[in-house]
Amino acid sequence: MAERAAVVGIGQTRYKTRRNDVSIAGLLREAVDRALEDADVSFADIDAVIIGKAPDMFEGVIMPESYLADALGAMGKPMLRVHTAGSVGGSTAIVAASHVQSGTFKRVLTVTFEKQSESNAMWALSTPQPFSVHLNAGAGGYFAPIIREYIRRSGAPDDVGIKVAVKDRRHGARNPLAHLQLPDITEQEVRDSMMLWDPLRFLEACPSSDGACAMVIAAEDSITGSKPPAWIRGVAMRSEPTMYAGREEVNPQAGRDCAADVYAQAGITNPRRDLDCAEIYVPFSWYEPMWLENLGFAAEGEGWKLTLEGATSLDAGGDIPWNCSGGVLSSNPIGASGMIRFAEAARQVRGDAGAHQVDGARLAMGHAYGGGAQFFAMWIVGADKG
Amino acid sequence: MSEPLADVTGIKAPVYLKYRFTAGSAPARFLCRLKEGVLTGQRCPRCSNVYIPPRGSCPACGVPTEDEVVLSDKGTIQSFTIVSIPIPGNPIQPPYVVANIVPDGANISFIHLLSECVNEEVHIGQRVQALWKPAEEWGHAMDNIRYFRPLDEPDVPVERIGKLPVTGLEG
Amino acid sequence: MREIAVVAYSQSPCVADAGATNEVELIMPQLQAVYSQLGLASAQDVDFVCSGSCDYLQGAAFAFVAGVDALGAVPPIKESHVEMDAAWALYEAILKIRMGHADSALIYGFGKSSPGELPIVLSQRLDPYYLAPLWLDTVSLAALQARLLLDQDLVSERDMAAVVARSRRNAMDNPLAQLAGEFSIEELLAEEHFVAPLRRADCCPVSDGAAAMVIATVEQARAWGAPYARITGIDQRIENHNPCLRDLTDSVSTRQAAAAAGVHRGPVDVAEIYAPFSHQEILLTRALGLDDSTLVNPGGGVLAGNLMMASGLSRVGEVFRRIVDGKAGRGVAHATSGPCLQHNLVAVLEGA
Amino acid sequence: MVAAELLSQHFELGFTYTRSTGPVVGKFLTGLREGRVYGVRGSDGRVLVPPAEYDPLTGAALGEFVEVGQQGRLLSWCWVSEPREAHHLQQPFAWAMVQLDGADVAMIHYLEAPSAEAIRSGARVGISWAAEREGFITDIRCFTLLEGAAP
Repeated sequence: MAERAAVVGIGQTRYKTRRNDVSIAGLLREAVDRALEDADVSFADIDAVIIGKAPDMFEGVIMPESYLADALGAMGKPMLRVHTAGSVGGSTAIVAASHVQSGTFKRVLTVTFEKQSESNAMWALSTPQPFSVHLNAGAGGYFAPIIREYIRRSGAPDDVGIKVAVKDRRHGARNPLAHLQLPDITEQEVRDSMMLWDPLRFLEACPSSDGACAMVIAAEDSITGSKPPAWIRGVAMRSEPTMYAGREEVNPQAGRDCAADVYAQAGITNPRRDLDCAEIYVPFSWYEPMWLENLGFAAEGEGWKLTLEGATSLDAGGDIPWNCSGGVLSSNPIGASGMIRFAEAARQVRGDAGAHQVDGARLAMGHAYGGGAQFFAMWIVGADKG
Repeated sequence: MSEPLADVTGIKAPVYLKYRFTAGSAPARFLCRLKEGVLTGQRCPRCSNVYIPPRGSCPACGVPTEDEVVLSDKGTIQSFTIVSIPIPGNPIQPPYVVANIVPDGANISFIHLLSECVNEEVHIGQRVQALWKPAEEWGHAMDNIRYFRPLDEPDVPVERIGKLPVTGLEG
Repeated sequence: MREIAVVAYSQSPCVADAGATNEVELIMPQLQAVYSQLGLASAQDVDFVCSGSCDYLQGAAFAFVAGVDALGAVPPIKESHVEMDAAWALYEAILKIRMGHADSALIYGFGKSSPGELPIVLSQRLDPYYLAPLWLDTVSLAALQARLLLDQDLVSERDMAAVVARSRRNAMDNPLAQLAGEFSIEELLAEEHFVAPLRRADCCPVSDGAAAMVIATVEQARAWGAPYARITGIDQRIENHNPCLRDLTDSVSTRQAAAAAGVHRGPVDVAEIYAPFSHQEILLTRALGLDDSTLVNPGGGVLAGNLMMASGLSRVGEVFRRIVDGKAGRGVAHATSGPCLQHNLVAVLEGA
Repeated sequence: MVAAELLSQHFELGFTYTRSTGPVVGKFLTGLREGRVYGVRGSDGRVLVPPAEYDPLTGAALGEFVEVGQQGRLLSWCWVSEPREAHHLQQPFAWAMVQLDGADVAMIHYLEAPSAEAIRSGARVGISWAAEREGFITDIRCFTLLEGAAP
């Protein structure tokens, strides 16, 4: 029933610790201008603007879509601001797509951003409130115990995380936009880096970045630009509560259900075989093997074997390269990180991924998650309409 | 003559907002019992699981939890991490162990500090007990429990973590 | 395009301070109310859930995450959130139904504004370089707008007092209202100014509370057997951020949204207008192109109680209620967001 | 169920954000530090003060700066008889919408005045500079009514 829609323009900023050369609006415009140029359209061709970011406390601007309306050429147009925690970049792309897939609009602009350098990410993610019943140990304090449980269950050797950390940084070195440029990183360096939240080392965790990512999504009769469109073949979101008795935290059901939904829409029965590559939200290295299982690329307890075999590595010629752009481990402007995954998947099927292109990629997946690994957003894009 | 100043490229913008926070009724009931040195959870009328700290609803069923349950201050480590970096606003000096602890009688874990332990020997399934501050220092706060410490009891098999009665393994 | 209807709605009372009721505890009763209107057990019985809220009202990041604990989201559900008034969550849900990914949706909005100083909190919604550092509060901003209307003889202080008197009187029949009573225009005009030219009565109160709604395709609505009102038009538009770059005596985006939503395609029996300040109700009534034949804010509107992040959704809900109660055949709901009516949404509802 | 007491506590949510301004906002703030006021020319030729980074009509990036006067006309105002704690003036004051000479749109800032009765729309006002200027919007301490402007 949904109208066919495609990504026809993609724009990203260079990701950096501190983009102190631009205002908040200027940061967004860098991505937006590139996306419009890529789609060969101007603001006049855009019917609606959909913006996403993580908590407003990062920049201390409340509901910043208000202030950003002028910079996004949104005057006289519909605008929507999405916030679904860390998955927001993915959700925003899906909400933007729904503007077109619903038959309501022909062409929409969507953009996500974070200018984390304006404050402190650790502070903004855990602002103090009285009567807090939980000890505050940072994001790693939440995720490291879950990783520990994964390692216990799967019996994975302790260098799996290290291998992911090296692989994604080497991928990132192929991507001139990536924040971390570490072409010569070694496993020993990762092993020797400071243990932050045991078993998570410094080099196994994502950086904190400034950046923005934008896309133009168009209806089938409104395709523009000289590059091939990336057809949206499936979109899905799932949420579950942060904590409930018996919750499967290592392999969350919301992720499994979301994947099953999006695969069914795209006609995928075996993701490892049917997909050519995937951009998966991996902010801590161990989440690669965990998500390989959660998303059905490997059987439960077997995900780490794919990583060790090099199946997810572009450099090793793996059959299912993950995060060819360098992933969240190489660039992490939180509110935009999910959309970067979605956009990078689209770049692959457009054949426009530069030095991190997977040869002949026709079908790719973008993935984002957030909160306590409880909010999921995924899409499948293809070179073919399907 | 002083040197000409460089153009302005950045500003410092203080954004400080004042709030008067009021704890929700379920958390308030929990905190009031905590002030008396008692850990309580709330039972879901639908699925019977016991939640600590209670937040006012069973997140799985979406219904209010009003039936209060007194829990043990003994519990089991569901998982843990050794934190080696300082956290803003957290005065504890690293490295320290933060554990997901399920108190006996509850079906969910909370995060608390683990101490008086050899960090390298902490493990999933390990039994622990709360070390409370002196009663005169108790307030409406989780840090009435200074930390948890290892208990000389056999480990709990993984499949039974989060499923023990208030009497622990004996029950 | 699929025809979509509002099938259930509930709103909490507007209270100045919800005290020891946290967000989950505010939301749950409203969810239970809409479930019971349709015979549903939980959010599992709808296809999509979307909410609206703002972290800075209560001063905690990820306020909406706690909201998920009210839903019974096990097994996992299809769910999304806008950092906006829940009227825009309704908008997102409508798109989801139109594209065929859902036949029904639960929408809720909540706000606990009492912990902070709301007009000052919302000053940080202004641009972060020129206006936010001045702490230009929302009441003062509205007062600057009111002065323009008064100076240009587009509104008089008496007109404004008349809006307040009618709101308070209408609210006497509204058990959910925070401010109600019989006041004469003279009495109101005799009050001293608060932020001149505004008096306290010209400004909406700060309220805590929540609202919830269920929408569905008309087919699903019929299957549920509950009375419904069709959403025959909905549109939303934004304008420039800087209030000085807009004509503050008009609401261009409201006019655009009203035209696109088809307000003028039929008679408007009732209009629920989100006007947090008395002069804005007059301005918005004009922008919506309404005349004396339309009953405006029969429950008192937000001048009688303003649930930040839920009031826009409530306007739609109030129109729904009057239609299914047989008191109106066709109605218009309006929601606003941003400094001095920057962003506006207009929906048209009609009987089955 | 045990009845619980109402547990309330004050807290402050705050951070001193470090904002980069970009060239347009930076030009304006640099001007303020020097005691000058710059606007920017929009696509329709209007001079916008403070300068907008992007055109309010077309969204185009703007960059043609125009210095404007330090006096102007009061387009709108409101009287704050009870300043809030966050406000920079703690005596009763006005908020002012002022169109500076040479500008085509107004800007909003504080207006210091002896009383509401001393103010009328259309009055002439001027900038009162802060004693120490650092390149921040508060380098303009406030506007004041110009001599003889009151009726």
